[in-house]
Amino acid sequence: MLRFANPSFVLRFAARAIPIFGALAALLLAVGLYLVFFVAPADYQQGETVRIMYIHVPAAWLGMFAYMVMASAALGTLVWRHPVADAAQKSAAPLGAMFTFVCLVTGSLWGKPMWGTYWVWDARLTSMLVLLLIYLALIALWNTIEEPQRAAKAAAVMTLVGLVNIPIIKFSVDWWNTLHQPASVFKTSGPAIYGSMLWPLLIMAVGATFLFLALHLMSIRNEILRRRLDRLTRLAASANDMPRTARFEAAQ
Amino acid sequence: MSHDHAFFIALSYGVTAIAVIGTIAAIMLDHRRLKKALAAMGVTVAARDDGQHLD
Amino acid sequence: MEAVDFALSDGQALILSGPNGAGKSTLLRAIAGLLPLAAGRLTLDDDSEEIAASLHYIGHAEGMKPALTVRENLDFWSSFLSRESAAAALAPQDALTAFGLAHVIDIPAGYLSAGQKRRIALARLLVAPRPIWLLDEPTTALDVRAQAALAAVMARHRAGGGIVLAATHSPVGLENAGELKLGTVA
Amino acid sequence: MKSPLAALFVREFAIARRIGGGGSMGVVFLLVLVTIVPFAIGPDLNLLRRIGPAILWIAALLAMLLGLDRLFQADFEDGSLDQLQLGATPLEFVVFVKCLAHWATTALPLVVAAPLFGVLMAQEAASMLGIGVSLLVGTPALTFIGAVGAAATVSLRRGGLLMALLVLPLCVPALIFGVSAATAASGGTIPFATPLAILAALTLASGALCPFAAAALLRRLGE
Repeated sequence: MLRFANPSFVLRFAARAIPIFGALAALLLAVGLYLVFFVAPADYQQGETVRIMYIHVPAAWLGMFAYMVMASAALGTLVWRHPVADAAQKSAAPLGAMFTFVCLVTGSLWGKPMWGTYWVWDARLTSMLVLLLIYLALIALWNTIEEPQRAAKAAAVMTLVGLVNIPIIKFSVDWWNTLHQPASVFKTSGPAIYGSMLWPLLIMAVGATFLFLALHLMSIRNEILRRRLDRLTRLAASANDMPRTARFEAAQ
Repeated sequence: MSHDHAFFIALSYGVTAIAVIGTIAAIMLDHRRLKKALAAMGVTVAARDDGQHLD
Repeated sequence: MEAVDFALSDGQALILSGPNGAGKSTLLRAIAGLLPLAAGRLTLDDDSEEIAASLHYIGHAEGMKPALTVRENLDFWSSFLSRESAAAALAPQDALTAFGLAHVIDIPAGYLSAGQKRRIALARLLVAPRPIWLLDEPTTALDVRAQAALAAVMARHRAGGGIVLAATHSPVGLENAGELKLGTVA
Repeated sequence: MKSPLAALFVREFAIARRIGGGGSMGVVFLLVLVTIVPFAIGPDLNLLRRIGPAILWIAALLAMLLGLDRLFQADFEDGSLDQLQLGATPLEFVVFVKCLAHWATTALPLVVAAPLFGVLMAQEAASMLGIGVSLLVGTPALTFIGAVGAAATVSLRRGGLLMALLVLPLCVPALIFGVSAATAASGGTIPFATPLAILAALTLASGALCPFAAAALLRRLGE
């Protein structure tokens, strides 16, 4: 496991793993989409819009999966303090935010035909909205603290504090929802999932997971390069007699 | 497939596609820019910097 | 601060010396127009230009934005402080070369050491030229080579008819300069 | 060679974009405020629809104040403020351009985001448009008034809270006419144009007067 602490090893591993994950993601998503549109039955109650479930649910899972990845990277930062964990943590946040955002938008569009409006403060969607806020706050934290080590440590602690709070938030939002809404008109826990619907959903979910892993590795690679560029720029600045002028557009 | 159902399905998949492709593009552009900046500083990207591997 | 009186003509220099807290910085800031003058007058005999237009004040803080690159900082100050009447302004590249810092021009100012930031603040003198220089502790954080560069720049400025007022308590490399000792009244 | 004020605008814009992700911090803050209101009030859509414009306006006002206390503080700390006073351009114009740059980087994203967040408050398209237009017209007033507060508290170590206390009462007129314009957009007795016109007047007046007050506060700031 320690070999992963070496950025150069990670760069080489990423160079091999990214194409594989990317290809797997593309293949699975293609098969999944085919199944979703040509094989899976419409729902007797909702009709065709149930097909939105096949991206809404995987996006929700990925939103939470990304947080778990970020939290474990946060542990890596706090316990082993190696920079690849910082990179993994920092690059997981935007991806998690993207999947959570997709989950919210597709959830809102899926609900529109039934609710009549784009947004009802439904318990699960509201919890995902709070998760998105946590992601955006962590991204803002990364953008504000310039010094990499300090930013990583602050984000790590906040991520773990967030991890502890997510179940509490989920519970309190559910309680808040039932408190104000005696019987929710239509529980969007989704229709009962039959075998014929389950397979496309699982394929889409696994495909999305590989997509996340590929994007995550690509982002980690970028973070390693960014930190290396940052270090070389500082070296170039302090070395008084630089052979070549160092060109550096703000890569932040 | 009643008309508005198709609209919402298309919109959902459209937004998802834009978000995913946008993210992929952003990451790849960032990668290209970083490699260009590193190259400008005379460092090959895959250069093994064993010296400070725990940068 | 007790009565202070001095006159300077082209090419001359004056060193304000004295212990810390003797009012060196206060006097410089008052001359620069950053502090109100309790009493007394500040006159410029060539009255074609009002005083503020012919002064360039370099204080302790160097006025550089860490997020911007050195070039962007200097470009901004040359545009903001530029005077049509002033002598030809140097490009950031040349101004930095005079202080041996040409290689940091495209690096964010936040990446630089205190000594380098000091030299970039001084480079502003060349990017936005003004006849009279007011320098507050110009040699802080400068190594010997940088101090020599500063001395050369000041000498060239005075040779061109410029005036230098430096508040400092360490030697600053100004030959045959007048000295105004500011001491607290016994 | 750019004119001094153009150079200043470009510099302020570049700094805002590079640190803290430009206006995105304000937009996220707006989203947080809009999200927590229903948690307090309850998810009743009819209630939220009625108070939507008010909540969005208050959230935008607070988001604007968020970035304002650093308007002059950063320049004060790194010595730029001294040089800004010694340039050829009067300090009043410098303050005006800094306010413009802050408005462009902080308020414009809010003007775009607030109507979209109206979805969370069950707002109709007309009401969203009303909110957007009223914010577009009203936020400059908030920036100019806030600049005076920022100038007053520039040398204080933690002046942000004090600045908000100073500025919020002065922003009440803009808030009143802003919210009434936003609510008038989705029907109601008051025509949309009337409060909007008064709001525009507030913006123009504050744009003309506040730079002088702020400049007076900043000029000859004793060490």
